[in-house]
Amino acid sequence: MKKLSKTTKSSLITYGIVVFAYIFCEIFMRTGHMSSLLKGILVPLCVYVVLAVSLNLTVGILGELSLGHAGFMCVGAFASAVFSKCMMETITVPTLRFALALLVGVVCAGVCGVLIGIPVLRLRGDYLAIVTLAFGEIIKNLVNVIYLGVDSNGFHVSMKDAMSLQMEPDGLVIIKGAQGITGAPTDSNFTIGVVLVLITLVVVTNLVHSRTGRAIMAIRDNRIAAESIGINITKYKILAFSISAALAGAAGVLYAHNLSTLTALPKNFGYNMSIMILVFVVLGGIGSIRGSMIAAVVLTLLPELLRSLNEYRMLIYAVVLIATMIFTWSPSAIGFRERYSPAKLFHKREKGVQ
Amino acid sequence: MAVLEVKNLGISFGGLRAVDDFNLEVEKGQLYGLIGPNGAGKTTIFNMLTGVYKPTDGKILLDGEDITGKPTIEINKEGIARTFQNIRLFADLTVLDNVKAGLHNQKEYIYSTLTGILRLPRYHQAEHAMDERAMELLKVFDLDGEASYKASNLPYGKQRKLEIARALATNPKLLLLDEPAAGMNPNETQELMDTIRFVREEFKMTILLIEHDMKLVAGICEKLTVLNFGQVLACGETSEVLKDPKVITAYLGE
Amino acid sequence: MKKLLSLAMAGVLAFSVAACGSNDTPAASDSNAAPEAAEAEDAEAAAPAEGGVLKIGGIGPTTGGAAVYGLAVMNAANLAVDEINAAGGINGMKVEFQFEDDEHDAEKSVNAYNTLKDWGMQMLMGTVTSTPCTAVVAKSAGDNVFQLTPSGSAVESIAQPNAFRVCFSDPNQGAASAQYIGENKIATKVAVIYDSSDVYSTGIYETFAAEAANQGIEIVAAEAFTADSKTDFSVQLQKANEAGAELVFLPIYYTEASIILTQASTMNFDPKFFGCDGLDGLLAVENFDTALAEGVMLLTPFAADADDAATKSFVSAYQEKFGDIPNQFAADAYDAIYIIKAAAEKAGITADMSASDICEAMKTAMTEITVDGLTGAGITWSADGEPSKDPKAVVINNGAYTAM
Amino acid sequence: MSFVSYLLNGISLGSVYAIIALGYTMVYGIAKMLNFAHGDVIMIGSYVAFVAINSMGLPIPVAILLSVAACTLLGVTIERVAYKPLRHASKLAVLITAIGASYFLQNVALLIFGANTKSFSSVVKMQPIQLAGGQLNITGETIVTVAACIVIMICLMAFMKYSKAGHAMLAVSEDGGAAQLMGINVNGTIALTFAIGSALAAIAGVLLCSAYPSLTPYTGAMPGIKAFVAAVFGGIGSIPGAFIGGILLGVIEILGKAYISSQLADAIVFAVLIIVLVVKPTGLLGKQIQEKV
Repeated sequence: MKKLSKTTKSSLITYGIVVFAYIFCEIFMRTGHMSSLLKGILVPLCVYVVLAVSLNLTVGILGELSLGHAGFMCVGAFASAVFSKCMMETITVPTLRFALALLVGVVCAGVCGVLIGIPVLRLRGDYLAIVTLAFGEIIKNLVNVIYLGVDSNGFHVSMKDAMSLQMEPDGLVIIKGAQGITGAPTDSNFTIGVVLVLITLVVVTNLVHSRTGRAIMAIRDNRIAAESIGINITKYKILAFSISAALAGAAGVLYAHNLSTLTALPKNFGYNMSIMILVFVVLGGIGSIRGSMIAAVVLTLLPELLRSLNEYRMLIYAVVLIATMIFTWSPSAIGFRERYSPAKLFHKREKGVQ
Repeated sequence: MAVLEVKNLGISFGGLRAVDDFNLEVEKGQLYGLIGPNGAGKTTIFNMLTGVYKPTDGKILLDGEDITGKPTIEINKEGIARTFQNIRLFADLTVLDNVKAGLHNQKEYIYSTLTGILRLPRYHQAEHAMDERAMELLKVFDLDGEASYKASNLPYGKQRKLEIARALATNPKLLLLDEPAAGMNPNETQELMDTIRFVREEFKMTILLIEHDMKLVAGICEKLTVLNFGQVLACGETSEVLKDPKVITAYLGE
Repeated sequence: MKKLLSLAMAGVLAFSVAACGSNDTPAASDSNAAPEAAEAEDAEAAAPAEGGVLKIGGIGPTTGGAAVYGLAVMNAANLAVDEINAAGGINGMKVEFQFEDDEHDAEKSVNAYNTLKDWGMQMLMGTVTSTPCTAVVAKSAGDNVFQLTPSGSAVESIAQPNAFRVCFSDPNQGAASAQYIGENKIATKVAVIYDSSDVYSTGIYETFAAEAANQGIEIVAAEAFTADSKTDFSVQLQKANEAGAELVFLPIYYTEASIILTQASTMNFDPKFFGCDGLDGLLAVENFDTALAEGVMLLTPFAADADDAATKSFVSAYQEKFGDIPNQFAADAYDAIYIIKAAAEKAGITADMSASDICEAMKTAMTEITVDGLTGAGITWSADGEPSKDPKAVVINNGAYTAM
Repeated sequence: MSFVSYLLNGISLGSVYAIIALGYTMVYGIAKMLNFAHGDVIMIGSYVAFVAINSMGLPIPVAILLSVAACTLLGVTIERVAYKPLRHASKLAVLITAIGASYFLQNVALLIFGANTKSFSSVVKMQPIQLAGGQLNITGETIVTVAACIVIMICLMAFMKYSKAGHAMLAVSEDGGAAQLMGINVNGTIALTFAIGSALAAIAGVLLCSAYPSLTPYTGAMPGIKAFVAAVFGGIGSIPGAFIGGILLGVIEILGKAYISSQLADAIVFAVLIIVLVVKPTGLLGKQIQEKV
């Protein structure tokens, strides 16, 4: 029973950090003490936190390496942006419109998660990783060639160019291939972002500490044993994968409604982004929800804070990445840390018990 | 009536006949031993019984129902649970969660994923009941004190016990133990024998075990089947089988 | 590990709070910030210089795959700013220019914009690439900050009233190319090779295709490539060849074009090539065999080897300072700074004006000025931000641009 | 006829992928890590050759040797500094470090060589072969790349089969711990693998840029990923698999562009990869690993 309260306490601390950070930011914002940069980056921070936490579900909890997480984000972003752009006139309450767009994005990404999960999850290890990467790239590639328009005759889709949509003159091109979607309403804000972060945290932590979560982690730890006690491997793998995808879709919705333009570039929806999210997860500690969250915040802010270094910025970023990895994972560094860690002094007794 | 009935079971891997014409009958409540030299095909039989391998021929009946070739999950639901030769615990889960994972398919504890995420009343009720049941099982194996430890932090002997506890949590009709005493010292083995006996009494369990430790086999098994090169060498009451010259030759060489 | 991260997190927070606490933005800050106070602070900051300091920000990719464009803009803008400061500044104000990296990403671009706002930017020269530009324009319009993009060519990039551009718009280029080819009867059977994952390229291609129909040009092949498969162009070229194209239209950048020209030469495919301003820079590619580019036609506002004094002095100054031959992006940026100077002088901008006031004044002034720049003579602007200048068609002869 | 021509183009592109994939697969087979920085080592190799030929005016063979030496040194250094400390850490940690190394190399190249495209002059001075009255055209680069690829593949296979170091590599690849117990210098073997893999990267870089002559700090990134896909396609860790995977990938990419859609070329390549892996989960020539119960 002591253990139960321990996990509950841990998740409450995580929620507490988020709420505290929110209040902190709001106070600074209201009193005008927050820099424009920080104000502008608050929503992206929420996006990355949601992404990192959702990927941790796949990588940390399910134990499968996914390099295509940005693909689901892309699906969520585009599906919801199309919805919002179509509904711009019909629904005029931004929050309601965003909520519905969120639903659309989450469902689309979740369905993609299921469809992709079925073939992908039969594979193992690096093969699975490369196939998720492949799916991510396919999604990006497809989104780049889709032209979608709407006019009085309904929707028109083309994979070639805007001319071949053959629309009536009153038509509106919604997705213009590589030019993406412009002019979708920017309905998201920091409060919505934080709410979404909290929802994500609640979903993931509650899932992990439930019957389903146990089954998923059992599969991660030992597939054969899990099967032997009657756990349906395929079902739970796909479940975890698609929940992770759906949450990434939610992040995509937030992303799409933050800026007035949405395009699928290698930078934002390609494997680079997938890897970026993976970096958050690994740096924050695989399986640690709070770690992912903090790592996402720190690593998103880092390049911005390094701006004064100008052209050396990304170089330093790369060095920091390598150095942190070695510092946190290398056996000799771990030994060094344990010997000299101030935390050790406080936790000596606790360790002794185990 | 026999809980487990195996008729003419056989499997080939490519050209290799790993198990041939294997027959077995285990009565309810029996403690049955399956022994034989290394490579005789014992674990292969376990793997066929639990659906890891599909037999090439023959039939497996559990309580009279044909379960031949069914997937592992179904067979577990039908009522066969097992442990593994090389321990397969959920290493990063706590001891308690290992057992709770075993309770996964027990009707009284089932709730949906959504219930879990939303923490509906059913979640709390089921989790509470699960905790109680799991602690009960852990107590049987004297593991209740270590309930919150990570499974991989347990000492070896306790890990083997935890594996049995987890298998029992699935509420099986038949428990398969694959070399439960492997790697244990004599004291631990003795303790294990007591536990196995206790499990049989307490849970009215039917147990089929593979073992190399003759002291354990002779100490607790009522019946034995001896396997050599994939074929049944001898079968019958423990004391008689162990005296069988064929068995002695197979074990000690000519 | 968690502790480590928490520490880092605390550090970052403390850092950022300290940073924002110390320089609360004078220009274009929140609507509730007192304007008087902001102005006072601004004037105070400007006190040292005689006529004050005008802070111009710039945004573009200086790292990542599009770095070549951003770096060119940054370098050329710095060059122009140095020249202006050496010559006494704008209205007696010293110009301070700060350039921020956006990695060719919309979100990073907005971050860069906000960083510049914190720095106290009064006008924005950027952003370099189209998609980030569209995102930033939405923000700068909200803050009412004057924005002049040197090279953001998508229609949406200057959709707001506060935004102007130096380069041609994509539709403008596509249509102009089709008209030029049609009117001069250069070819009737045309193949297009374009980058279907790029905003600039697809934008030009689409208007080109639409206008081609009016010009009696038949598009016999429209072949795409993407950012992820731009190593080999043999298929696209072969298809163009088989379709009997007399001319291949290349609405793409010169990096890919240099491979296309090489591959076309090895496969003995020798059509006419026609490109837009993205092709400019081809001749400056280090070690490029210019014989391959012989006969390539392009619509470009700028030619690095032009004979006029302005271009000559710009090119030599740029080369001396940065080692490269400037491309059209650099020329656009150089012009942009001088355009800002002209408009600011016209509008009578002073250093103590708020960004919003500057924006209002500049918006009017932009439509009133006429600028002779590197990228065109007598350029004027309409209120929607589009420049009016004639595209110059050039053909590459003996490794140099020749007017057509 | 156009089909044959497409096929030749496909083989030409595929042979470049194959030669990169050989280096990838070597490193994966022994060190069991996805070396994401491999593509960027290729890029550095190309720059070294470029500078050697164009700025220092060295003869081509010397330039190639210089590039090979530089890449070998670079590969071993990266291994020593970034990967070795993480030998026993989570695979993911090494993956992230490799990505860090990749960013690092890209940005170093950006700072040193600038962002401007450089046109690489081909090191192959062979005239193209014209067949069927000039309708088919096989470039010298294609012939040299394919030949180099086959020679390297055979050499690597012979090296693995007959040399002592090759045996050590096989042993380390099967079971590093056991190999160590048998007295094999595991660290040395892995370092040697990186040396060979990076030397191959230099050759791959020179050939890549000879065939497709534009060089930027990001030249290596996408071919690197494609080659990685090729290696997985053929069964990662398998040397002939990398060759076959590379060639097939090139051919599929070109034929997909030619006959299906040039916009969807990437999607087609990746879709074929997925289909292959779903049917054959360890790639074309990969070893099937059965987990023992």
